[in-house]
Amino acid sequence: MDGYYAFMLVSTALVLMMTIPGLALFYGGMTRSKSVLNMMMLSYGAFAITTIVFVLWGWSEGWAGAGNGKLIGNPFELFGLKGVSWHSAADGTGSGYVGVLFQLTFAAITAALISGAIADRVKFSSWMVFVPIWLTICYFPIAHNTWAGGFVFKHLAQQDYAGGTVVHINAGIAGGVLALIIGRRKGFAKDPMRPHNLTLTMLGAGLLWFGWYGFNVGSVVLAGDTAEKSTAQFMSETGFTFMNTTIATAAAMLAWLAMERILHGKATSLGAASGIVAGLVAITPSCGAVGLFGAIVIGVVAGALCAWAVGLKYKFNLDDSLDVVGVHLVGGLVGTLLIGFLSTSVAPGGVDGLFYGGGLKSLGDQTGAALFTLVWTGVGTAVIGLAIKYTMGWRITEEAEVEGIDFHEHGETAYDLAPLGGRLGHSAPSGLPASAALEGAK
Amino acid sequence: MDGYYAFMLVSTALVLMMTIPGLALFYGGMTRSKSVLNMMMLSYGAFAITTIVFVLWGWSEGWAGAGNGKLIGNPFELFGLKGVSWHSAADGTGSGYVGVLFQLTFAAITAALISGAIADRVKFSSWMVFVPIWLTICYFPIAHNTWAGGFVFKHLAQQDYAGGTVVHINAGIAGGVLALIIGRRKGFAKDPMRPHNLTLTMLGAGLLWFGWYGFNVGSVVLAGDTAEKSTAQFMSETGFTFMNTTIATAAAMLAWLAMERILHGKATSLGAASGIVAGLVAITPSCGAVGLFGAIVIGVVAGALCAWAVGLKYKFNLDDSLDVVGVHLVGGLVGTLLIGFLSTSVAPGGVDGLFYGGGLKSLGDQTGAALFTLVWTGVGTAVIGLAIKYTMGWRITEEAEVEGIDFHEHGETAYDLAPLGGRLGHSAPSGLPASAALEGAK
Amino acid sequence: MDGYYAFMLVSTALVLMMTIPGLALFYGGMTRSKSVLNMMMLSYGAFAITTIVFVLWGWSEGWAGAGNGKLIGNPFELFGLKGVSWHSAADGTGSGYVGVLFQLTFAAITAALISGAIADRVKFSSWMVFVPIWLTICYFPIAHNTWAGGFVFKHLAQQDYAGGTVVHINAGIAGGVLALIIGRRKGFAKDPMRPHNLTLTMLGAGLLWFGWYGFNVGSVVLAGDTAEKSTAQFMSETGFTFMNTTIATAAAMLAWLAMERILHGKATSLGAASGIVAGLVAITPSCGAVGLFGAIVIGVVAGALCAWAVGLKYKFNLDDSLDVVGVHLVGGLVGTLLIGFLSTSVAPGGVDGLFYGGGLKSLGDQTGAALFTLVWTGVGTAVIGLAIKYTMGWRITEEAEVEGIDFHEHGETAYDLAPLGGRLGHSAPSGLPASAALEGAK
Amino acid sequence: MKLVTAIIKPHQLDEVKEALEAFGISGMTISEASGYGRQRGHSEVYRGAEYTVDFVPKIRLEVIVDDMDAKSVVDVILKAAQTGRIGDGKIWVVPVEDVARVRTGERGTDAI
Amino acid sequence: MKLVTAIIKPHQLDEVKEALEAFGISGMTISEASGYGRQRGHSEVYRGAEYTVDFVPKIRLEVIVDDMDAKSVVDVILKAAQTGRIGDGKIWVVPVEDVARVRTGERGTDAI
Amino acid sequence: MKLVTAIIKPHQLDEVKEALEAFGISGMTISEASGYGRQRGHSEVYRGAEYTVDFVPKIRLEVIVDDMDAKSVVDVILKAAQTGRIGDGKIWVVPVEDVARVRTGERGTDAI
Ligand SMILES: Nc1ncnc2c1ncn2[C@@H]1O[C@H](COP(=O)(O)OP(=O)(O)O)[C@@H](O)[C@H]1O
Ligand SMILES: Nc1ncnc2c1ncn2[C@@H]1O[C@H](COP(=O)(O)OP(=O)(O)O)[C@@H](O)[C@H]1O
Ligand SMILES: Nc1ncnc2c1ncn2[C@@H]1O[C@H](COP(=O)(O)OP(=O)(O)O)[C@@H](O)[C@H]1O
Repeated sequence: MDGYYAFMLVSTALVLMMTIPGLALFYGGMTRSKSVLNMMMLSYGAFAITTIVFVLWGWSEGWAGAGNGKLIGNPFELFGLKGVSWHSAADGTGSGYVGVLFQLTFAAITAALISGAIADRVKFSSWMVFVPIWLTICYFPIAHNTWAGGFVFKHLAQQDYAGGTVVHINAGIAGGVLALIIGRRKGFAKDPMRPHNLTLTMLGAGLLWFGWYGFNVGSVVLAGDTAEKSTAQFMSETGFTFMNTTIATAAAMLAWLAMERILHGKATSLGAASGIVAGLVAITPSCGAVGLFGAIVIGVVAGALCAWAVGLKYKFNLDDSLDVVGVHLVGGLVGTLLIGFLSTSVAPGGVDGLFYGGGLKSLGDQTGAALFTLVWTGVGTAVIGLAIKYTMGWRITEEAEVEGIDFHEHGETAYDLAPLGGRLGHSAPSGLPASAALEGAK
Repeated sequence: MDGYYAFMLVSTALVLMMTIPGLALFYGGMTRSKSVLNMMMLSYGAFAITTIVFVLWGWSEGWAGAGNGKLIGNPFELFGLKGVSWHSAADGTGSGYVGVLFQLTFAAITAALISGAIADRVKFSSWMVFVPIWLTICYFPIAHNTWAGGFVFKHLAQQDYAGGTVVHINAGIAGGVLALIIGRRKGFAKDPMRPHNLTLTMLGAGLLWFGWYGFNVGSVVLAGDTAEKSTAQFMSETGFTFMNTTIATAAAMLAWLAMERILHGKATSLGAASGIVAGLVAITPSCGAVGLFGAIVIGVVAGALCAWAVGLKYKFNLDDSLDVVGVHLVGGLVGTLLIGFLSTSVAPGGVDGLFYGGGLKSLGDQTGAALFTLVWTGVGTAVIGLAIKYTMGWRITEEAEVEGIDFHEHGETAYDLAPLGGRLGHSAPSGLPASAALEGAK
Repeated sequence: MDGYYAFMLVSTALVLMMTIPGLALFYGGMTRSKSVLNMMMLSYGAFAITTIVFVLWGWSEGWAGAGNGKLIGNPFELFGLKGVSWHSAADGTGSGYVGVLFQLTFAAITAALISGAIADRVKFSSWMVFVPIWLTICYFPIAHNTWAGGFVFKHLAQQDYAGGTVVHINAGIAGGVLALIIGRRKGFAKDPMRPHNLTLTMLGAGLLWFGWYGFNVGSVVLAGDTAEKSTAQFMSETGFTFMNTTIATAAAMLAWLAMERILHGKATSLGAASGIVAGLVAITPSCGAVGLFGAIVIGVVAGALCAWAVGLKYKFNLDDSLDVVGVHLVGGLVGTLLIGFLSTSVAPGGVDGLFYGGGLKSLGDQTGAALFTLVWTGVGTAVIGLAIKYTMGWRITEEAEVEGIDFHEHGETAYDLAPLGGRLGHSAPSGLPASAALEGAK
Repeated sequence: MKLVTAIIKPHQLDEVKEALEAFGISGMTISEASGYGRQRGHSEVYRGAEYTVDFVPKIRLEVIVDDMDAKSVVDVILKAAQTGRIGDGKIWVVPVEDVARVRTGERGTDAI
Repeated sequence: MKLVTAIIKPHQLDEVKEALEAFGISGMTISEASGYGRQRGHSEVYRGAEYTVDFVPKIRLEVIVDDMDAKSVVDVILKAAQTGRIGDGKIWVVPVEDVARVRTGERGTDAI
Repeated sequence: MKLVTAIIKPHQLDEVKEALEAFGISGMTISEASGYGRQRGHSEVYRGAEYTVDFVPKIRLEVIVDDMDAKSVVDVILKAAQTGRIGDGKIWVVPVEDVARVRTGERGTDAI
């Protein structure tokens, strides 16, 4: 089983790469040029702080007392990983340092995902305070409930192969709630705030897709009681999840492009990048639950629905800046709920959904788990968000927002492509914000 | 053998990464800034549509009835992967979902490679129609003939370790024929059409090199009859192909740079990136056939010859925009044919070429296989290309071409780096095309 | 053990990816837009030339006669890899082609690292001459002394898990010495020379972090005498090094950001990227020597100290352009020396440092090894640097430097983002240098 | 005819444009510029090195107007561009001897 | 001496340059500009949000000419820049009181 | 009042700016421009295809000055911008009829 183990090492590195630099680029390219560095910093910062928190109490809070049927694990039981074997077990039960690290990268990207909803306007310090608290109150409990045999799983036995509820619905609802609490950017829905560098977004989406094989396929948990059985399970289950991940993503991309063509007349590259992510999100919980046909359906529904959903924020006047709700919440729900219909006992999950004669049980379990996540994290995030709002505050000044958060929060501007090396204010593409720092925009 | 299996999972993800985002960046950086998104979309779109086609009938058409000595497999035999075990076999025979997926990524990148020849001027819809038809008529048959014991292999037993004929000669000739049928861009050989962002091209070339280890090294097919023998073969053969791939690529890069210095006085970064790809292309068929010395020779010849060959298109007045012929066809031929001379029985291929006392047999086999591919795909592509030309048509309007295909086909422009966030037409680097949409360029 | 072997294949590819494109992007983004291609070419060129040298005599000079207690191996013993089995041994002793390739990628990145100290001003040809000589005189001997049971290791038995002395102190001192010999760029410490594209630097840092898991975790050398023991060692040791690498890097990034906030008021993205690299550098030698607590301390010290050290070059008036001394020398020393304090026998290294009751022995060994590297490579680099200076010369002309090394040395400019496709000199962001080629800057 | 050139803060562009439209001006040409004046630039710190930007981004706006409109146009721009803060910019008026509209070939006042 | 300033469509630049050369003009200065006029901008859609660009890219060309050449130069540009489609641009002529060539220090007509 | 416009080499900007400051000029506006003249452009080679840049990057500098300062300002710029090499640039002076400072609304000489 050292092959399985080697794959876990690679998978863990891949999931890290999804956040750093994958997600940072995907998000960064979508912001305006005056905000790209801050956007990337929210991902990088989230990863770093999550690492510390996870090792101290996160692993313990999420995974201590696995199977205890409780809402959380005891954060002190394995504090600082004491008692966790670094002689990683080869049986794939998730114990050992590599198991911890694999989970760590999931927590980090979930936190980073949220940042897309609140682009361009929050203090870096507030973000760095928010992340550890949010993980503690919202992430580790949901992970415990879903993956460590906690309360919800005990009662619902929902299927969430790689994080439909834990990662995507979780980040999606948190993003939506935070965007509501933190408020809209100056100029939202009035000024154009179009992506400043779509090649970065395309690159980011590509790296996300690549890394997602670590995310989904690496999420296999061996249950075989002999080495032979474990090996067999490793081979068959990963083939399955790899196939579903690939085909759903391709289908979602095509569906998003088709939907765009219908709605706006043209299929865009931002749509392709978004469709990729929507498909990956939706197949995350379901890649071990459905067959080929199910995967295609999930991809198509996710791509088309998300393509439509991202327009809603203008209706609700909610500045979910980079569509965390529209892509991760909606996509996560699609994947989580469609399991109830499309799950098949042929797949590794072994459960038949409504369409495969399994009745309503699976749909109920999935819906329950989704609701639990929505409520728990919705409330939790609201509490944290409001607490920060009324203490240290979330927003940079309006002037700083107009001038550019990169310069204001980080003292930098991303690009200096001009012949004179940015010595003219204007030749620094983001020079404006910088200068405005002194002049004060209107 | 779960180690071999883990490596196949990673290799498959790596080859996906070669197209998305590797090739897309490599090509995208070489286009003008008004075309980069479209260029990337041709790769992303090709990958998505190939996924669907491959799972439906591609695998079956290429691999059903392996060893049958026919020109194609029966596309309906394994339609929709029915009958393909997702309990992937550990014996490496290529069956099982992972074998399918690995091959899927090869088909996708081959289609995507073609797009470089027809940059900046074709309708996205025509491309999305072309790809599945081309795969069906040209790719799956060549793959069957070469890798699944089809007609050609039965008679010639050519060596093509990872796709010299199937991928590179195939894409190269298809690109050349399509460029001829579709015609030149307005301003070809008159207007400068220089790369708009060489950092993207360098990044793309780097990712291609990285991913190519999945491509070449992952192409090992285990034939050992016991687990021990399979393991031994896995270890020795991959060490060999990894070494050859590395050294030929380095040699080709240096040779291209030297050639440039001789021809034009300066060694360029575009030359380095191109040399890398030329070397990788040439070592693709041969990495299992030659030894260290052979790999260096192949690298040097490929680098130098391709560096010279990319200039020919101006002589022939053929707008092979990003040199698919000059790099993939020429490089693919170099690698395929030099096997006839440099192949050694010490290598995994086990065949001696002309220089190693094996006589002309190998050279004959290699030449025959190359010719077969050139003719088959040359004719096939011409038929498809002309059929599309006279039905839905290939070209965007001349105005749209001048204005920029990104805006015209996708309603987007790649960059908005200006202080005012692109509100001045001109500060959007690609603003011109956009505006021209209304004014109509001369 | 084919899992271990599969991991080595992937690790080797990952370390290649660290240089191409990782380091090239990290460095390239920090230069001015008129120098980015040259900066990337120094990395790409270094990799290509190292490949040839390594296969010819590098491996032999470094690893032939392992354990002989001498200063170097015999460069002719295994010349051209003759006698090296391509049937890579599965016991992980480093023999076999994959062992060679893994080491090859280390030599290449070490050479490439040096280039950051001499950005924007050296002839590409001089660099391509320097690299093979430097490897021969400075790299292979240090590698032999440290990793192949050479003279130093025999007497000091220092711990250097993945290259604190061999890679980072080595490249750091070489960079410092070269910068001194080659001299300052025109305008150093007077003209602003700020990073031209921080998204590239962030991307590069992200890819470096990702690839570093190949670098550090892949550096496991199996010593288990049975397959079971080897497997157990593989699993436990890699879990350890993976954990330490992750946590030290996160800690270093946070420490750098904190230090910046204290020193300059703002935490920058360049700081985050730099902190990541500083942490990775410091944990490189120590990832197998310390525990969780030690890793955090090493990360914090490296991040904070390097953040401060990068400012020193202005004091010493040394144009170490991209801070190779400040990050790699200082970070390498932090990691190497702190082992003397923080090493614990619980870790794979099995040695107790000062804080764990091991007395001064470890500190002495580490200090000795560091000093040896500093002196050996300091002197060696000075000799090579001066020899080149007084023969072929290092510097491009001052005019060319002002005008831009990309155009001068490579005949290219990196970006052409303008509507008119760079037909106006100024709309090519790097047009200035180009034009100046004819006008001669003052 | 006169050529009115105004150097304004980038963020005032929208207001100035709207004010001119309201006044009845139907065409104008703008470009990016950098200003140097009482308003100073700013500095950024990269790895301990301070980097100063002397010049401040501005928008340069040009309008060709009838002789009689020149004064009012200056007033309109003045009003719309003013924030009262340092760096608000400058306006100047230059005599124009001939004007042509390229599309039609019209000359003089008709061409404005 | 006169300063002829022309706002033209970017794609006409080559023709205008060649026409001026043919006329005997040996020097000129151009810059990027954005125009606002009868010709409207365009809009792009990103994830359902429409984004409008008001201004249209133009080239701003300046030539210093002898008094007597001014009229002909305007004609030359007019002809070369005309496509007949909306947005072709504008030309204006301004009096110049002094000219200097920096390299030589020449003044006046010699400096053109 | 006069408007002095100078087209200079980008690398002379610092010297010109300092010379103007030394002379007592406290404000100016610059922008990027491209020049065409005796100095020719350059060419780059990409995969065997030659690519020619006709235009050479320049800085365009504008200063509004008092009538009496115009001549001296031209001299100051001339001196600071001169390298003696081809492509040094051009300076011209145009009469200005009105000037306004946007922040204060001042008009005429006070507004300079
Ligand atoms: N003499 C001048 N000639 C040309 N432009 C000027 C002149 N003085 C000021 N400017 C322009 O006006 C802008 C604002 O001037 P500044 O002195 O900063 O502010 P204020 O006019 O509000 O005191 C400058 O950035 C510059 O672009
Ligand atoms: N009054 C004006 N002052 C300055 N520039 C103008 C003026 N009117 C038009 N322009 C310039 O001329 C360009 C073309 O004008 P437009 O009204 O769009 O087309 P046309 O002149 O063909 O009717 C504009 O984009 C603008 O740059
Ligand atoms: N007639 C002109 N009108 C406007 N600008 C001009 C004119 N002649 C020259 N220039 C500007 O002056 C610059 C320098 O001119 P050039 O002929 O290259 O060198 P020199 O003046 O040193 O002989 C040109 O690049 C251009 O920007």
